[in-house]
Amino acid sequence: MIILNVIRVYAGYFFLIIGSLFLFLGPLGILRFPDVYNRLQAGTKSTTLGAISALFGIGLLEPGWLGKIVILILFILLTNPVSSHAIGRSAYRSKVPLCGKSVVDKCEEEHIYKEAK
Amino acid sequence: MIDYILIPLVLVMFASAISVIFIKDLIVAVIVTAVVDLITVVLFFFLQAPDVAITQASIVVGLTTFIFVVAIMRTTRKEEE
Amino acid sequence: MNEIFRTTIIQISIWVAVAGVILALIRGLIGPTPADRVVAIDSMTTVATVIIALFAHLFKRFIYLDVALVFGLLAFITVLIIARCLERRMI
Amino acid sequence: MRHIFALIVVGTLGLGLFYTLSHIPFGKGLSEVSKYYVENAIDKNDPHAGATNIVTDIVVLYRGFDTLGEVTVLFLAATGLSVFFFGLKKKEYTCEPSLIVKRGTGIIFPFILLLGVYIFVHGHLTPGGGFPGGVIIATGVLLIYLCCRDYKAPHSLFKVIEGSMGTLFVIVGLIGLIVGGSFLFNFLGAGKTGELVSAGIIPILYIVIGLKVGAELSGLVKDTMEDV
Repeated sequence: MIILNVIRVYAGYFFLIIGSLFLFLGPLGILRFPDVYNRLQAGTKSTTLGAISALFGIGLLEPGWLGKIVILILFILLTNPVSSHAIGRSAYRSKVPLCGKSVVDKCEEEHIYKEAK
Repeated sequence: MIDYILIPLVLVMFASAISVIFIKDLIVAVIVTAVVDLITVVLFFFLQAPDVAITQASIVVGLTTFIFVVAIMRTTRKEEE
Repeated sequence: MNEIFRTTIIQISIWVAVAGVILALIRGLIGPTPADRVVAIDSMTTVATVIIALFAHLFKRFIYLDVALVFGLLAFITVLIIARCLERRMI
Repeated sequence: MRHIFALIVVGTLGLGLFYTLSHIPFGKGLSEVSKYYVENAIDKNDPHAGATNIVTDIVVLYRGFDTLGEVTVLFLAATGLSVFFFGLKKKEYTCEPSLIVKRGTGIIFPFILLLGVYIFVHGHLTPGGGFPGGVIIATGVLLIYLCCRDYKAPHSLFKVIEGSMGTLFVIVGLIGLIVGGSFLFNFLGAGKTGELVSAGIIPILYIVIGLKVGAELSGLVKDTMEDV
Protein backbone atom coordinates (compact mmCIF):
# COMPACT_ATOMS: atom_id res chain seq x y z
CA MET A 1 0.00 0.00 0.00
CA ILE A 2 2.84 2.36 0.88
CA ILE A 3 4.59 1.40 -2.34
CA LEU A 4 1.45 2.29 -4.30
CA ASN A 5 1.39 5.68 -2.61
CA VAL A 6 5.03 6.31 -3.47
CA ILE A 7 4.42 5.30 -7.09
CA ARG A 8 1.40 7.61 -7.24
CA VAL A 9 3.31 10.59 -5.90
CA TYR A 10 6.29 10.13 -8.20
CA ALA A 11 4.04 9.57 -11.18
CA GLY A 12 2.38 12.86 -10.25
CA TYR A 13 5.74 14.64 -10.24
CA PHE A 14 6.60 13.04 -13.59
CA PHE A 15 3.37 14.21 -15.23
CA LEU A 16 3.82 17.67 -13.73
CA ILE A 17 7.32 18.07 -15.16
CA ILE A 18 6.33 16.70 -18.57
CA GLY A 19 3.28 18.97 -18.67
CA SER A 20 5.15 22.13 -17.78
CA LEU A 21 7.82 21.27 -20.33
CA PHE A 22 5.18 21.04 -23.06
CA LEU A 23 3.65 24.29 -21.81
CA PHE A 24 7.03 25.87 -22.46
CA LEU A 25 7.59 24.20 -25.85
CA GLY A 26 4.24 25.25 -27.31
CA PRO A 27 4.87 29.01 -27.02
CA LEU A 28 8.42 28.42 -28.22
CA GLY A 29 6.92 26.91 -31.36
CA ILE A 30 4.60 29.90 -31.67
CA LEU A 31 7.64 32.14 -31.59
CA ARG A 32 9.74 30.16 -34.07
CA PHE A 33 7.42 28.83 -36.77
CA PRO A 34 7.10 30.76 -40.04
CA ASP A 35 3.38 31.38 -40.61
CA VAL A 36 -0.01 31.32 -38.89
CA TYR A 37 -1.00 27.79 -39.81
CA ASN A 38 2.20 26.27 -38.49
CA ARG A 39 1.98 28.33 -35.34
CA LEU A 40 -1.56 27.07 -34.84
CA GLN A 41 -0.25 23.49 -34.73
CA ALA A 42 2.36 24.27 -32.08
CA GLY A 43 0.18 26.61 -30.08
CA THR A 44 -2.84 24.38 -29.77
CA LYS A 45 -1.75 20.77 -29.81
CA SER A 46 1.30 21.10 -27.62
CA THR A 47 -0.47 23.36 -25.14
CA THR A 48 -3.42 21.01 -24.87
CA LEU A 49 -1.15 18.05 -24.15
CA GLY A 50 0.84 20.06 -21.62
CA ALA A 51 -2.23 21.32 -19.82
CA ILE A 52 -3.82 17.88 -19.60
CA SER A 53 -0.59 16.30 -18.39
CA ALA A 54 0.11 18.93 -15.73
CA LEU A 55 -3.48 18.89 -14.44
CA PHE A 56 -3.41 15.10 -14.27
CA GLY A 57 -0.19 15.33 -12.29
CA ILE A 58 -1.89 17.62 -9.78
CA GLY A 59 -4.79 15.17 -9.58
CA LEU A 60 -2.37 12.34 -8.80
CA LEU A 61 -0.62 14.36 -6.10
CA GLU A 62 -3.91 15.24 -4.40
CA PRO A 63 -6.39 12.37 -4.95
CA GLY A 64 -9.24 14.33 -3.37
CA TRP A 65 -9.11 16.89 -6.14
CA LEU A 66 -9.41 14.40 -8.97
CA GLY A 67 -13.11 15.06 -9.67
CA LYS A 68 -12.76 18.76 -10.33
CA ILE A 69 -9.49 18.19 -12.18
CA VAL A 70 -11.24 15.78 -14.54
CA ILE A 71 -13.94 18.38 -15.20
CA LEU A 72 -11.23 20.96 -15.94
CA ILE A 73 -9.49 18.57 -18.34
CA LEU A 74 -12.84 17.95 -20.04
CA PHE A 75 -13.37 21.68 -20.53
CA ILE A 76 -9.92 22.11 -22.05
CA LEU A 77 -10.48 19.12 -24.33
CA LEU A 78 -13.78 20.60 -25.49
CA THR A 79 -12.80 24.21 -25.99
CA ASN A 80 -9.27 24.14 -27.40
CA PRO A 81 -9.95 22.35 -30.71
CA VAL A 82 -13.02 24.47 -31.43
CA SER A 83 -11.15 27.72 -30.88
CA SER A 84 -8.16 26.60 -32.94
CA HIS A 85 -10.48 25.61 -35.80
CA ALA A 86 -12.16 29.02 -35.64
CA ILE A 87 -8.80 30.82 -35.71
CA GLY A 88 -7.55 28.80 -38.68
CA ARG A 89 -10.71 29.38 -40.65
CA SER A 90 -10.77 33.09 -39.96
CA ALA A 91 -7.10 33.39 -40.89
CA TYR A 92 -7.74 31.62 -44.20
CA ARG A 93 -10.77 33.73 -44.94
CA SER A 94 -9.03 36.99 -44.19
CA LYS A 95 -6.45 35.88 -46.78
CA VAL A 96 -3.38 35.47 -44.59
CA PRO A 97 -0.75 34.06 -46.99
CA LEU A 98 0.98 30.74 -46.50
CA CYS A 99 4.72 30.75 -45.96
CA GLY A 100 7.02 30.24 -48.94
CA LYS A 101 7.95 26.65 -48.15
CA SER A 102 4.37 25.35 -48.17
CA VAL A 103 3.70 23.00 -51.05
CA VAL A 104 -0.02 22.32 -51.09
CA ASP A 105 -3.21 24.26 -50.41
CA LYS A 106 -6.15 21.87 -50.50
CA CYS A 107 -8.74 24.58 -49.84
CA GLU A 108 -7.50 26.48 -52.90
CA GLU A 109 -7.53 23.35 -55.07
CA GLU A 110 -10.99 22.17 -54.16
CA HIS A 111 -12.60 25.63 -53.93
CA ILE A 112 -13.93 24.99 -50.45
CA TYR A 113 -14.01 28.62 -49.42
CA LYS A 114 -14.68 29.99 -52.87
CA GLU A 115 -17.81 31.84 -51.84
CA ALA A 116 -15.86 33.77 -49.28
CA LYS A 117 -13.84 35.71 -51.81
CA MET B 1 11.39 32.22 -3.98
CA ILE B 2 7.96 32.00 -5.48
CA ASP B 3 7.24 35.65 -4.68
CA TYR B 4 9.64 36.68 -7.43
CA ILE B 5 7.15 35.24 -9.92
CA LEU B 6 5.43 38.62 -9.69
CA ILE B 7 8.32 40.32 -11.49
CA PRO B 8 7.97 38.64 -14.94
CA LEU B 9 4.18 38.82 -14.74
CA VAL B 10 4.21 42.55 -13.98
CA LEU B 11 6.80 43.11 -16.72
CA VAL B 12 4.49 41.29 -19.18
CA MET B 13 1.62 43.55 -18.12
CA PHE B 14 3.81 46.62 -18.42
CA ALA B 15 5.06 45.79 -21.91
CA SER B 16 1.61 45.02 -23.29
CA ALA B 17 -0.01 48.04 -21.64
CA ILE B 18 2.54 50.40 -23.16
CA SER B 19 2.32 48.81 -26.59
CA VAL B 20 -1.48 49.28 -26.63
CA ILE B 21 -0.90 53.00 -26.97
CA PHE B 22 1.21 52.71 -30.11
CA ILE B 23 -0.90 50.17 -32.01
CA LYS B 24 -2.82 51.51 -34.99
CA ASP B 25 -5.10 48.53 -35.67
CA LEU B 26 -7.83 48.72 -33.05
CA ILE B 27 -8.69 45.01 -33.11
CA VAL B 28 -5.07 44.27 -32.25
CA ALA B 29 -5.32 46.81 -29.43
CA VAL B 30 -8.32 44.89 -28.08
CA ILE B 31 -6.35 41.65 -28.22
CA VAL B 32 -3.40 43.12 -26.32
CA THR B 33 -5.78 44.63 -23.76
CA ALA B 34 -7.13 41.12 -23.21
CA VAL B 35 -3.56 40.03 -22.39
CA VAL B 36 -3.35 42.71 -19.69
CA ASP B 37 -6.64 41.60 -18.14
CA LEU B 38 -5.56 37.96 -18.27
CA ILE B 39 -2.42 38.67 -16.26
CA THR B 40 -4.51 40.73 -13.84
CA VAL B 41 -6.56 37.65 -13.01
CA VAL B 42 -3.40 35.67 -12.21
CA LEU B 43 -2.09 38.53 -10.04
CA PHE B 44 -5.32 38.79 -8.06
CA PHE B 45 -5.23 35.05 -7.59
CA PHE B 46 -1.64 35.16 -6.38
CA LEU B 47 -2.52 37.87 -3.85
CA GLN B 48 -5.08 35.43 -2.37
CA ALA B 49 -8.20 37.29 -3.49
CA PRO B 50 -10.11 34.58 -5.37
CA ASP B 51 -13.44 36.43 -5.22
CA VAL B 52 -12.01 39.40 -7.06
CA ALA B 53 -10.22 37.08 -9.47
CA ILE B 54 -13.37 35.15 -10.34
CA THR B 55 -15.37 38.35 -10.92
CA GLN B 56 -12.59 39.84 -13.02
CA ALA B 57 -12.29 36.66 -15.07
CA SER B 58 -16.00 36.37 -15.77
CA ILE B 59 -16.53 40.01 -16.72
CA VAL B 60 -13.33 40.78 -18.55
CA VAL B 61 -13.03 37.60 -20.52
CA GLY B 62 -16.44 37.61 -22.16
CA LEU B 63 -18.27 40.88 -21.99
CA THR B 64 -15.57 43.56 -22.18
CA THR B 65 -14.01 42.13 -25.31
CA PHE B 66 -17.46 41.71 -26.85
CA ILE B 67 -18.46 45.33 -26.22
CA PHE B 68 -15.13 46.65 -27.53
CA VAL B 69 -15.44 44.55 -30.69
CA VAL B 70 -19.03 45.69 -31.29
CA ALA B 71 -18.01 49.32 -30.87
CA ILE B 72 -15.09 48.93 -33.28
CA MET B 73 -17.22 47.14 -35.85
CA ARG B 74 -19.71 50.00 -35.94
CA THR B 75 -16.97 52.55 -36.53
CA THR B 76 -13.64 52.32 -38.36
CA ARG B 77 -11.05 49.71 -37.66
CA LYS B 78 -7.83 51.59 -38.35
CA GLU B 79 -6.86 54.56 -36.29
CA GLU B 80 -6.23 57.73 -38.34
CA GLU B 81 -3.07 59.73 -38.15
CA MET C 1 11.98 16.92 3.39
CA ASN C 2 9.09 15.64 1.36
CA GLU C 3 7.29 18.95 1.66
CA ILE C 4 10.33 20.90 0.46
CA PHE C 5 10.66 18.56 -2.52
CA ARG C 6 7.00 19.06 -3.41
CA THR C 7 7.12 22.86 -3.28
CA THR C 8 10.37 22.90 -5.24
CA ILE C 9 8.89 20.80 -8.04
CA ILE C 10 5.75 22.95 -8.21
CA GLN C 11 7.73 26.18 -8.18
CA ILE C 12 9.93 24.95 -11.01
CA SER C 13 6.80 24.04 -12.99
CA ILE C 14 5.33 27.49 -12.40
CA TRP C 15 8.54 29.20 -13.53
CA VAL C 16 8.69 27.12 -16.72
CA ALA C 17 5.05 27.88 -17.51
CA VAL C 18 5.60 31.62 -16.92
CA ALA C 19 8.53 31.46 -19.35
CA GLY C 20 6.03 30.04 -21.85
CA VAL C 21 3.70 32.98 -21.21
CA ILE C 22 6.53 35.42 -21.92
CA LEU C 23 7.45 33.66 -25.19
CA ALA C 24 3.82 33.77 -26.31
CA LEU C 25 3.66 37.45 -25.37
CA ILE C 26 6.62 38.24 -27.64
CA ARG C 27 4.78 36.68 -30.55
CA GLY C 28 1.64 38.55 -29.52
CA LEU C 29 3.48 41.86 -29.64
CA ILE C 30 5.44 41.41 -32.88
CA GLY C 31 3.06 39.13 -34.79
CA PRO C 32 2.56 40.57 -38.29
CA THR C 33 -1.12 39.72 -38.70
CA PRO C 34 -3.95 39.78 -36.13
CA ALA C 35 -4.35 36.02 -36.54
CA ASP C 36 -0.85 35.48 -35.11
CA ARG C 37 -1.74 37.47 -32.06
CA VAL C 38 -4.96 35.52 -31.57
CA VAL C 39 -3.00 32.27 -31.69
CA ALA C 40 -0.65 33.66 -29.06
CA ILE C 41 -3.47 34.70 -26.73
CA ASP C 42 -5.20 31.35 -27.20
CA SER C 43 -2.20 29.43 -25.92
CA MET C 44 -1.60 32.05 -23.22
CA THR C 45 -5.05 31.43 -21.74
CA THR C 46 -4.44 27.69 -21.56
CA VAL C 47 -1.08 28.21 -19.87
CA ALA C 48 -2.63 30.69 -17.44
CA THR C 49 -5.32 28.17 -16.50
CA VAL C 50 -2.63 25.64 -15.59
CA ILE C 51 -0.69 28.31 -13.66
CA ILE C 52 -3.80 29.05 -11.59
CA ALA C 53 -4.29 25.34 -10.85
CA LEU C 54 -0.62 25.04 -9.84
CA PHE C 55 -0.97 28.02 -7.49
CA ALA C 56 -4.04 26.38 -5.97
CA HIS C 57 -1.95 23.28 -5.33
CA LEU C 58 0.86 25.35 -3.87
CA PHE C 59 -1.46 27.12 -1.44
CA LYS C 60 -3.24 23.80 -0.72
CA ARG C 61 -6.72 25.31 -1.16
CA PHE C 62 -9.23 23.10 -2.94
CA ILE C 63 -11.79 25.84 -3.54
CA TYR C 64 -9.34 27.98 -5.50
CA LEU C 65 -9.81 25.58 -8.41
CA ASP C 66 -13.12 27.33 -9.16
CA VAL C 67 -11.20 30.24 -10.63
CA ALA C 68 -9.42 27.87 -12.99
CA LEU C 69 -12.77 26.36 -14.01
CA VAL C 70 -14.28 29.75 -14.86
CA PHE C 71 -11.14 30.90 -16.62
CA GLY C 72 -10.66 27.75 -18.65
CA LEU C 73 -14.24 27.71 -19.86
CA LEU C 74 -14.67 31.39 -20.63
CA ALA C 75 -11.30 32.24 -22.15
CA PHE C 76 -12.46 30.33 -25.20
CA ILE C 77 -15.17 32.93 -25.81
CA THR C 78 -12.70 35.81 -26.22
CA VAL C 79 -10.87 33.86 -28.89
CA LEU C 80 -14.13 32.93 -30.61
CA ILE C 81 -15.39 36.54 -30.65
CA ILE C 82 -12.19 37.89 -32.20
CA ALA C 83 -11.91 35.01 -34.65
CA ARG C 84 -15.48 35.50 -35.87
CA CYS C 85 -14.86 39.23 -36.15
CA LEU C 86 -11.71 38.73 -38.22
CA GLU C 87 -13.68 36.98 -40.95
CA ARG C 88 -14.52 40.48 -42.18
CA ARG C 89 -18.17 39.93 -41.44
CA MET C 90 -19.55 41.03 -38.14
CA ILE C 91 -19.92 38.27 -35.57
CA MET D 1 2.18 63.69 -29.81
CA ARG D 2 -1.08 62.20 -28.65
CA HIS D 3 0.68 58.96 -27.87
CA ILE D 4 3.25 60.69 -25.73
CA PHE D 5 0.46 62.47 -23.88
CA ALA D 6 -1.35 59.17 -23.28
CA LEU D 7 1.91 57.62 -22.10
CA ILE D 8 2.44 60.44 -19.62
CA VAL D 9 -1.10 60.12 -18.25
CA VAL D 10 -0.82 56.35 -17.87
CA GLY D 11 2.63 56.61 -16.31
CA THR D 12 1.47 59.18 -13.78
CA LEU D 13 -1.52 57.07 -12.83
CA GLY D 14 0.65 53.98 -12.49
CA LEU D 15 3.24 55.71 -10.31
CA GLY D 16 0.51 57.17 -8.10
CA LEU D 17 -1.09 53.77 -7.68
CA PHE D 18 2.28 52.22 -6.90
CA TYR D 19 3.15 54.75 -4.22
CA THR D 20 -0.32 54.52 -2.68
CA LEU D 21 -0.42 50.76 -2.62
CA SER D 22 3.15 50.26 -1.45
CA HIS D 23 2.30 51.93 1.89
CA ILE D 24 -0.48 49.44 2.63
CA PRO D 25 0.90 46.48 4.55
CA PHE D 26 -0.68 43.46 2.84
CA GLY D 27 -1.12 40.54 5.18
CA LYS D 28 0.90 42.16 7.97
CA GLY D 29 -1.83 42.63 10.54
CA LEU D 30 -5.43 43.67 10.76
CA SER D 31 -7.02 47.05 11.07
CA GLU D 32 -9.85 47.64 13.54
CA VAL D 33 -12.63 46.97 11.00
CA SER D 34 -10.96 43.80 9.74
CA LYS D 35 -10.54 42.56 13.31
CA TYR D 36 -14.25 43.04 13.92
CA TYR D 37 -15.13 41.14 10.77
CA VAL D 38 -12.74 38.26 11.47
CA GLU D 39 -13.87 37.86 15.08
CA ASN D 40 -17.60 38.13 14.40
CA ALA D 41 -18.01 36.49 11.03
CA ILE D 42 -17.03 33.05 12.30
CA ASP D 43 -19.03 33.26 15.52
CA LYS D 44 -22.00 30.93 15.14
CA ASN D 45 -24.27 32.71 17.61
CA ASP D 46 -24.09 36.00 15.79
CA PRO D 47 -26.86 36.33 13.19
CA HIS D 48 -24.39 38.19 10.95
CA ALA D 49 -22.52 35.00 10.22
CA GLY D 50 -22.66 31.50 8.89
CA ALA D 51 -20.75 31.49 5.61
CA THR D 52 -17.46 29.69 5.18
CA ASN D 53 -16.30 32.57 3.02
CA ILE D 54 -15.84 35.70 5.13
CA VAL D 55 -15.92 37.90 2.04
CA THR D 56 -19.45 36.69 1.34
CA ASP D 57 -20.48 37.53 4.90
CA ILE D 58 -19.15 41.04 4.53
CA VAL D 59 -20.62 41.59 1.08
CA VAL D 60 -24.11 40.29 1.77
CA LEU D 61 -24.81 40.75 5.47
CA TYR D 62 -22.85 43.87 6.33
CA ARG D 63 -22.99 45.58 2.94
CA GLY D 64 -26.20 44.15 1.47
CA PHE D 65 -27.73 47.53 0.83
CA ASP D 66 -24.78 48.45 -1.41
CA THR D 67 -25.54 45.39 -3.52
CA LEU D 68 -29.04 46.71 -4.16
CA GLY D 69 -27.49 49.95 -5.38
CA GLU D 70 -25.04 48.08 -7.62
CA VAL D 71 -27.83 46.10 -9.24
CA THR D 72 -29.74 49.33 -9.85
CA VAL D 73 -26.69 50.88 -11.53
CA LEU D 74 -26.34 47.82 -13.73
CA PHE D 75 -30.02 48.06 -14.70
CA LEU D 76 -29.58 51.72 -15.66
CA ALA D 77 -26.49 50.89 -17.75
CA ALA D 78 -28.28 48.09 -19.61
CA THR D 79 -31.28 50.33 -20.30
CA GLY D 80 -29.04 53.11 -21.56
CA LEU D 81 -27.18 50.80 -23.91
CA SER D 82 -30.38 49.38 -25.37
CA VAL D 83 -31.71 52.91 -25.94
CA PHE D 84 -28.41 53.80 -27.61
CA PHE D 85 -28.64 50.90 -30.03
CA PHE D 86 -32.33 51.42 -30.82
CA GLY D 87 -33.05 52.45 -34.38
CA LEU D 88 -29.56 52.01 -35.80
CA LYS D 89 -29.39 50.44 -39.22
CA LYS D 90 -28.91 46.71 -39.41
CA LYS D 91 -26.02 45.28 -41.38
CA GLU D 92 -26.09 42.33 -43.72
CA TYR D 93 -24.26 39.15 -42.85
CA THR D 94 -23.33 36.47 -45.31
CA CYS D 95 -20.95 34.42 -43.23
CA GLU D 96 -22.25 31.23 -41.65
CA PRO D 97 -20.24 29.61 -38.86
CA SER D 98 -18.78 26.25 -39.71
CA LEU D 99 -20.17 22.91 -38.58
CA ILE D 100 -17.46 22.33 -35.98
CA VAL D 101 -18.09 25.64 -34.27
CA LYS D 102 -21.86 25.06 -34.27
CA ARG D 103 -21.70 21.57 -32.81
CA GLY D 104 -18.95 22.40 -30.35
CA THR D 105 -20.87 25.38 -29.06
CA GLY D 106 -23.97 23.25 -28.69
CA ILE D 107 -22.01 20.89 -26.45
CA ILE D 108 -20.34 23.62 -24.40
CA PHE D 109 -23.41 25.81 -23.78
CA PRO D 110 -25.08 23.59 -21.10
CA PHE D 111 -21.80 23.37 -19.21
CA ILE D 112 -21.55 27.16 -19.11
CA LEU D 113 -25.10 27.46 -17.75
CA LEU D 114 -24.35 24.76 -15.16
CA LEU D 115 -21.13 26.50 -14.13
CA GLY D 116 -22.96 29.80 -13.65
CA VAL D 117 -25.64 28.18 -11.50
CA TYR D 118 -22.93 26.37 -9.49
CA ILE D 119 -21.05 29.61 -8.89
CA PHE D 120 -24.00 31.47 -7.44
CA VAL D 121 -25.60 28.61 -5.54
CA HIS D 122 -22.31 27.83 -3.79
CA GLY D 123 -21.56 31.52 -3.20
CA HIS D 124 -21.30 31.14 0.59
CA LEU D 125 -18.95 28.15 0.41
CA THR D 126 -16.57 28.91 -2.44
CA PRO D 127 -15.29 32.07 -4.13
CA GLY D 128 -17.74 33.73 -6.42
CA GLY D 129 -21.25 34.84 -5.85
CA GLY D 130 -24.27 36.29 -7.56
CA PHE D 131 -22.55 38.73 -9.83
CA PRO D 132 -19.99 36.38 -11.49
CA GLY D 133 -22.62 33.67 -11.85
CA GLY D 134 -24.98 36.01 -13.66
CA VAL D 135 -22.22 37.20 -15.95
CA ILE D 136 -21.30 33.61 -16.81
CA ILE D 137 -24.93 32.88 -17.76
CA ALA D 138 -25.00 35.98 -19.97
CA THR D 139 -21.78 34.80 -21.61
CA GLY D 140 -23.52 31.53 -22.47
CA VAL D 141 -26.29 33.48 -24.22
CA LEU D 142 -23.60 35.44 -26.08
CA LEU D 143 -22.04 32.16 -27.20
CA ILE D 144 -25.37 31.00 -28.66
CA TYR D 145 -25.71 34.30 -30.51
CA LEU D 146 -22.21 33.90 -31.91
CA CYS D 147 -22.93 30.58 -33.56
CA CYS D 148 -26.61 30.76 -34.54
CA ARG D 149 -27.68 33.79 -36.53
CA ASP D 150 -31.38 32.92 -36.40
CA TYR D 151 -31.63 32.57 -32.65
CA LYS D 152 -34.07 34.89 -30.90
CA ALA D 153 -33.76 35.13 -27.15
CA PRO D 154 -37.02 35.29 -25.14
CA HIS D 155 -36.96 38.95 -24.23
CA SER D 156 -40.23 39.02 -22.29
CA LEU D 157 -38.99 36.16 -20.10
CA PHE D 158 -35.87 38.17 -19.25
CA LYS D 159 -38.01 41.15 -18.31
CA VAL D 160 -40.25 39.02 -16.05
CA ILE D 161 -37.28 37.37 -14.29
CA GLU D 162 -35.51 40.68 -13.81
CA GLY D 163 -38.50 42.48 -12.33
CA SER D 164 -39.63 39.67 -10.05
CA MET D 165 -36.11 39.07 -8.74
CA GLY D 166 -35.64 42.75 -7.96
CA THR D 167 -38.92 42.71 -6.06
CA LEU D 168 -37.91 39.58 -4.19
CA PHE D 169 -34.66 41.17 -3.04
CA VAL D 170 -36.55 44.09 -1.50
CA ILE D 171 -39.14 41.73 0.04
CA VAL D 172 -36.41 39.67 1.75
CA GLY D 173 -34.90 42.88 3.09
CA LEU D 174 -38.26 44.12 4.34
CA ILE D 175 -38.96 40.81 6.14
CA GLY D 176 -35.64 41.32 7.94
CA LEU D 177 -36.74 44.84 8.81
CA ILE D 178 -40.00 43.54 10.33
CA VAL D 179 -38.49 40.56 12.17
CA GLY D 180 -35.11 41.83 13.33
CA GLY D 181 -35.30 45.57 13.16
CA SER D 182 -32.86 46.24 10.33
CA PHE D 183 -33.02 46.02 6.57
CA LEU D 184 -31.66 42.66 5.30
CA PHE D 185 -31.52 41.18 8.82
CA ASN D 186 -30.50 37.51 8.75
CA PHE D 187 -33.80 36.15 10.07
CA LEU D 188 -33.10 32.51 9.22
CA GLY D 189 -30.13 32.10 11.55
CA ALA D 190 -26.65 30.94 10.78
CA GLY D 191 -27.21 27.19 10.50
CA LYS D 192 -24.40 24.67 10.40
CA THR D 193 -21.34 26.21 8.83
CA GLY D 194 -20.08 24.43 5.75
CA GLU D 195 -23.30 22.86 4.49
CA LEU D 196 -25.12 23.82 1.33
CA VAL D 197 -28.30 24.87 3.15
CA SER D 198 -26.86 27.17 5.77
CA ALA D 199 -25.92 30.78 6.36
CA GLY D 200 -29.51 32.01 6.46
CA ILE D 201 -30.49 34.41 3.72
CA ILE D 202 -27.15 34.46 1.90
CA PRO D 203 -28.02 31.67 -0.60
CA ILE D 204 -31.45 33.20 -1.23
CA LEU D 205 -29.98 36.61 -1.91
CA TYR D 206 -27.25 35.17 -4.11
CA ILE D 207 -29.71 33.20 -6.22
CA VAL D 208 -31.82 36.35 -6.58
CA ILE D 209 -28.84 38.49 -7.55
CA GLY D 210 -27.50 35.86 -9.93
CA LEU D 211 -30.77 35.47 -11.82
CA LYS D 212 -31.28 39.23 -11.96
CA VAL D 213 -27.79 40.00 -13.26
CA GLY D 214 -27.97 37.12 -15.72
CA ALA D 215 -31.31 38.26 -17.13
CA GLU D 216 -30.15 41.88 -17.36
CA LEU D 217 -26.90 41.16 -19.13
CA SER D 218 -28.60 38.61 -21.42
CA GLY D 219 -31.03 41.34 -22.43
CA LEU D 220 -28.04 43.60 -23.10
CA VAL D 221 -26.38 40.96 -25.26
CA LYS D 222 -29.66 40.41 -27.11
CA ASP D 223 -30.12 44.12 -27.83
CA THR D 224 -26.55 44.45 -29.03
CA MET D 225 -26.49 41.37 -31.23
CA GLU D 226 -29.87 41.80 -32.89
CA ASP D 227 -29.46 45.45 -33.72
CA VAL D 228 -25.83 45.61 -34.70
